[in-house]
Amino acid sequence: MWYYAARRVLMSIPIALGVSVICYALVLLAPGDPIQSLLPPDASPEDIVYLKKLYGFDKPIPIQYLLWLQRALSGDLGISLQTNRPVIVEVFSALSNTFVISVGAVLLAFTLAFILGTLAAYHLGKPTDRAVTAAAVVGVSIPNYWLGIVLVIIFAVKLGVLPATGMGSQGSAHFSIFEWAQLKYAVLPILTMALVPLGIIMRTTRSAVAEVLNNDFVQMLRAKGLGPLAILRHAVRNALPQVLTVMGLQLGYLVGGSILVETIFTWPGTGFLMSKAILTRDVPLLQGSILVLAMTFVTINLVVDLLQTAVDPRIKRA
Amino acid sequence: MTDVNALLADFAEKEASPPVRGYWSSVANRLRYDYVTLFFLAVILLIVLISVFAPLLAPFDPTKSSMAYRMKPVGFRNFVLGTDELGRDMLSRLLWGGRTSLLMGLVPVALATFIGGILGVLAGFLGGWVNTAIMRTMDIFYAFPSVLLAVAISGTLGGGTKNGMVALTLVFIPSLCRVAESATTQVRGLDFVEAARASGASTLSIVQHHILGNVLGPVFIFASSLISVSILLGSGLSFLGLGVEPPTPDWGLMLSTLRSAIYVQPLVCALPGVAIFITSLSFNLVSDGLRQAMDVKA
Amino acid sequence: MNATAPASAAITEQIDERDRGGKRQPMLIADKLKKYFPIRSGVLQRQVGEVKAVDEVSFAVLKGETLGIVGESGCGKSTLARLLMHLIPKDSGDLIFDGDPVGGVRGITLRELRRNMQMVFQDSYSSLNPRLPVQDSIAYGPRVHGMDYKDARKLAADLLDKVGLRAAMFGARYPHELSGGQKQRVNIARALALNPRMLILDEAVSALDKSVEAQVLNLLAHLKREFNLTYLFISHDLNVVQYISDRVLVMYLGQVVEIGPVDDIYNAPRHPYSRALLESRLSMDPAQRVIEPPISGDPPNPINPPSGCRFRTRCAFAEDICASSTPLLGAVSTQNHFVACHMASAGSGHSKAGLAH
Amino acid sequence: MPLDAAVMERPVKATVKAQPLVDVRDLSVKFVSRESTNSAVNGVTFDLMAGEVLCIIGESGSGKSVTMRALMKLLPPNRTKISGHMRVGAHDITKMSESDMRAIRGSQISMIFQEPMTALDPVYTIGDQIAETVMRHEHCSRAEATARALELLQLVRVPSPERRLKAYPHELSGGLRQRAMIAVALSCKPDLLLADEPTTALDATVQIQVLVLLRKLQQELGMAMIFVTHDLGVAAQIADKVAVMYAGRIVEYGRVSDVLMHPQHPYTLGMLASTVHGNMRGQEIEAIPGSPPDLRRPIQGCSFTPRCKFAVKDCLQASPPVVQLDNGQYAACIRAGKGAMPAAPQA
Repeated sequence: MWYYAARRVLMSIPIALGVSVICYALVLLAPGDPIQSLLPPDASPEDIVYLKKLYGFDKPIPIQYLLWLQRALSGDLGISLQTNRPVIVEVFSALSNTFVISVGAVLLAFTLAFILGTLAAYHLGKPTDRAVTAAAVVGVSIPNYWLGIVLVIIFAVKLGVLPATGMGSQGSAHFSIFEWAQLKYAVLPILTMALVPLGIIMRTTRSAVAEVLNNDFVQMLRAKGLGPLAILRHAVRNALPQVLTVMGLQLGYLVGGSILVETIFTWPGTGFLMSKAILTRDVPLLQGSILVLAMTFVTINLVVDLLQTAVDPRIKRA
Repeated sequence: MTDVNALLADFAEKEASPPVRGYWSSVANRLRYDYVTLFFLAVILLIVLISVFAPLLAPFDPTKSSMAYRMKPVGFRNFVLGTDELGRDMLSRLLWGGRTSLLMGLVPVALATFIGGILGVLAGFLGGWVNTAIMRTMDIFYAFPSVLLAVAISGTLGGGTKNGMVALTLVFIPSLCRVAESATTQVRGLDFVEAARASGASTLSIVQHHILGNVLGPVFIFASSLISVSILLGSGLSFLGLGVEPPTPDWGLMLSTLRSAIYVQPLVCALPGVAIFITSLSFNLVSDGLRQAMDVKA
Repeated sequence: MNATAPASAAITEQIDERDRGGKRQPMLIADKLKKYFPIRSGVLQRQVGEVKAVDEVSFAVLKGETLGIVGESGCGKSTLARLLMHLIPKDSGDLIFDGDPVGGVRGITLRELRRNMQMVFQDSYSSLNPRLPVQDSIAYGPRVHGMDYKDARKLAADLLDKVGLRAAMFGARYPHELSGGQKQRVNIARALALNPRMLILDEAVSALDKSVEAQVLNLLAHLKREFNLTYLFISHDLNVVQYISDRVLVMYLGQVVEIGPVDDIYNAPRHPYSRALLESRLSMDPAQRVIEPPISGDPPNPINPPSGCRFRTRCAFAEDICASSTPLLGAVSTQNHFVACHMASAGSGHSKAGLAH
Repeated sequence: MPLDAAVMERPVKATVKAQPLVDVRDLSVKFVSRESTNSAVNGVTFDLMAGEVLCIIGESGSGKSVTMRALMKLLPPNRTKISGHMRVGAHDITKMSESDMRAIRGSQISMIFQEPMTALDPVYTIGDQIAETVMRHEHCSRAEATARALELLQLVRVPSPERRLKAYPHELSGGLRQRAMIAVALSCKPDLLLADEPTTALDATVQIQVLVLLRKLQQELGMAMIFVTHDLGVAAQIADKVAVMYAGRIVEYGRVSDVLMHPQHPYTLGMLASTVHGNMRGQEIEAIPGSPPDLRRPIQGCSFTPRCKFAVKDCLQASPPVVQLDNGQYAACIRAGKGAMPAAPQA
């Protein structure tokens, strides 16, 4: 098992490198001179020459990439054009805010989806199953940026019980989920975000558990005299690796794909940061956030994979 | 005794013979009794027709604004569904807006199916280093959450429908490639492919006669499930200002520009979302129905 | 089908214009065929071992005979079949078809070999393309070799009739509309479509019900006569192998342990494994029940098999010599009967060597 | 608690001496779907004394496995219609509720399956899977249950059982997996063991080991066994009584020696003739022509008629009568017992 884990960690290195190449290539893809996109429009010619040298733009592209990679590895992702602060500082402070709502959404969606999906699989074809399946289809079909708006209309505009946008007066530095006064700002974003993974994980759990329940060994379990709960325990344990994979992917999607929800609720996370960066064409900031988010995603997948080998004895431990 | 026997045997043979039916016609037959799928297929057809004939159906010019009739409620005078923040007729804009949404839903998926499918079948059938090269490259793209990759590409390329489609196509290629690859690898190991090789057939002929027919099904099912994702992502890009350029009517963009008006006319603001939801739901349910109809060991 | 002629004659009297090497030239000679599958493990996926699936296997199949290959799961018999068909590459060894080396400068091409030698797979859901009507599956081979569509269809219809399926009724059907026995008939028709001289039958009747198995076995005997075929019949069923074979080859963990005429082996097996295998057969008479199993344990894993004689771990007669040296196939008293056991080779150092059993 | 003590302590069942342990009367099972009704079992009647082994012989689709699953009520209730009477010991299976059934499954009636690889849960260890049954029915602690599991592995002759307790199914060879499954089934000393082709997937040298072991255990523990197989040789090896099934009916029943050596039904005769054995080389096998009937269509008369070489017009009129012979053997054929059948082939 340790061999496998070590191998899996090694295998993610080329992927991480590939991700960095794509992130770097994004700047080259951007229309116009890369230097122009790195500089405020009012930069002086001296600044341009200085920057060209500093960033190695006079060198061939592969060398430029290596230089960029070297800087990125040492934590230098450039300077934001808008705030003039280091990109890395901006991204990481936003990332902690993103984690607040995505982890909240994860906990909500995963528990609910796992229970409902298992229930549906056990009652395959019965009303419970139909209701869960219908809910899941609605969940994956609803545009969550629209759902956010609808929730705001209901809870903020009509009922006035929850704040519509923002993160409250405390801001991100002192945000605490233990105080309702602050937590209430996160409620609607979390609900909105939880919907899509809820639908997807419900579907996955349902089909995975139903598939396990179709296996021959379930007949054997019944022949042993086990009741429904004990059989479900076996089914869930068997379906777990598959469900875990999808959960990992969804967690990654939440962290990396929060841009729409954060934009609606002006929640100061990475998504909101990116949306601002796009509007202001702040390329270093955009590139930096994408890089950090993609790397987070790679790391989450790695962790989930390792977890999976721990729960599935069928995976070779050699 | 023998004549009784022969008679009976002949009778049994005739009775036992099922109607001869190919795979696709049996799929169609199963679909015929799936009323949910049929209903939503009709909905999709309706949406397509509306989009095609929007110029004829729309009561007003969707881009003509009027300061006097800004943010009117549903049912205000001739504006059946009210007006938007620039006083344009909502109904007309909704009818026109389906065009880009459908385009954003179908074109990237079709392109990605074509490109990803070819890459996947190649990787799966040839195996070895070709497989490694293709699939590891796909893994890298797979290492981005889809929304992030779409935003990253269209964010750097700049907005516009064309760039949006390029971005979505790139987002979908890796997953389609994976599906095609695993289906091909699975089929390649089956005995009938071995038998075809044993008869001395060329690679191209085997792929054409034995692989494609068995791989197209799963790829097609998966691709159909991506249409709804593509519609949602496409509208999402427009919502972020990365898709369609104003004043072209588009559901995502409308949702975004109406956002400031939720305190004034909440119902009107929610309308474009309803349109996106119905479209995406219909595609999802039809895809599910297709999957069920095609998911038979036959 | 009528039961006039005996199912098998050692060497056929018919004249076959496809014959190149002469009547006495074996149809197929396998010489030291070897296939190891590497086992990789560890961080860098280094090779840590290998499955010795087929290890230096040599034998000959005579023209017009049926050679039966028996052995338990994991003994390498299916790998051997795929090696012979060149469906997987061999590590080493040679193949000679009717006097011509396969793939050599002077020999016959792979394409020619495949036209002359075809394979019937075990009936399973995967043996026929589910998206093709069975007549197209049969016609596919001839089409590949350049026959036009109409002729190939006609040939397919003829072959369906030959294997006992009325072409008009079954030709247009898809595999899922056929029973196991019918599918296996189609598989046989497909193998015959290229007019081969030799068929490799890999567990071709194993998945069938007994009454259907009997029908297919009769069909095979009938076709062998009609098309002047040579069979290599692979099975784990000792009764079926005895019924159909002229000579029998016993495999254990990738190696040949005994080969000889069917009656010699079934009446007087010389290898302890052959004996155990035969004693494991079940009698149809309830009065002759087996009280003590002839052998204990499962066949070991073919990964890194035991040293020396691979059977020694389950053999009641194992001695030190069996661990230290590998017994070679050697002739025993009767003609054409070879066995790889130290007990059968005088002077091997085994205490029972040279003794008659 | 040592295993033998557990056997001894078991309360003696209140069964009258002559009463059979299993009594099945006129059992029918129909699978109902939207498109069709499949009559898998059509009026099966048999009984079995305690400590006896009954082999049900039949080809695929003959209804032999369905009969066994009906006896344990393992068929999906919403898609199956079961009629007739089934009694095991003091339990009237037909009338029992699902929760009462659960209490006797695995304790009084156990079952082993064809494929141990798929019949054992791949993510639990062998030890856990045995202990689970013991804990379910005897309400003992995990430690006690694990101790029992170890004894059971010894009972089924698994070498180095301590190590095997902690092994997962995929880490065992085919023969050991089947032994592990037998251990699970025997864990609560059942009165009746149902075996669904448990040796079909095994190699010849392993099959005979498992058959000998099962016969030994059955005799040592005094349990009754219903053993489903398609292989006449397996029946000859293990059975006391034999029931031959065709198209959902028992067409012949009797002592194993009587049925296999002196068959009364043309189907049994055909099965014997088409099973290759001994030196039959060079002879045409007397195969039964055609294929089994489609059970989705109603069958009038004897269902074997289309394939029967003795068929006459009367065979199509009505279901053939069950003809009982003096030796307890019976067959559902109008010719049975009339002595017109050719002699059985020599084994």
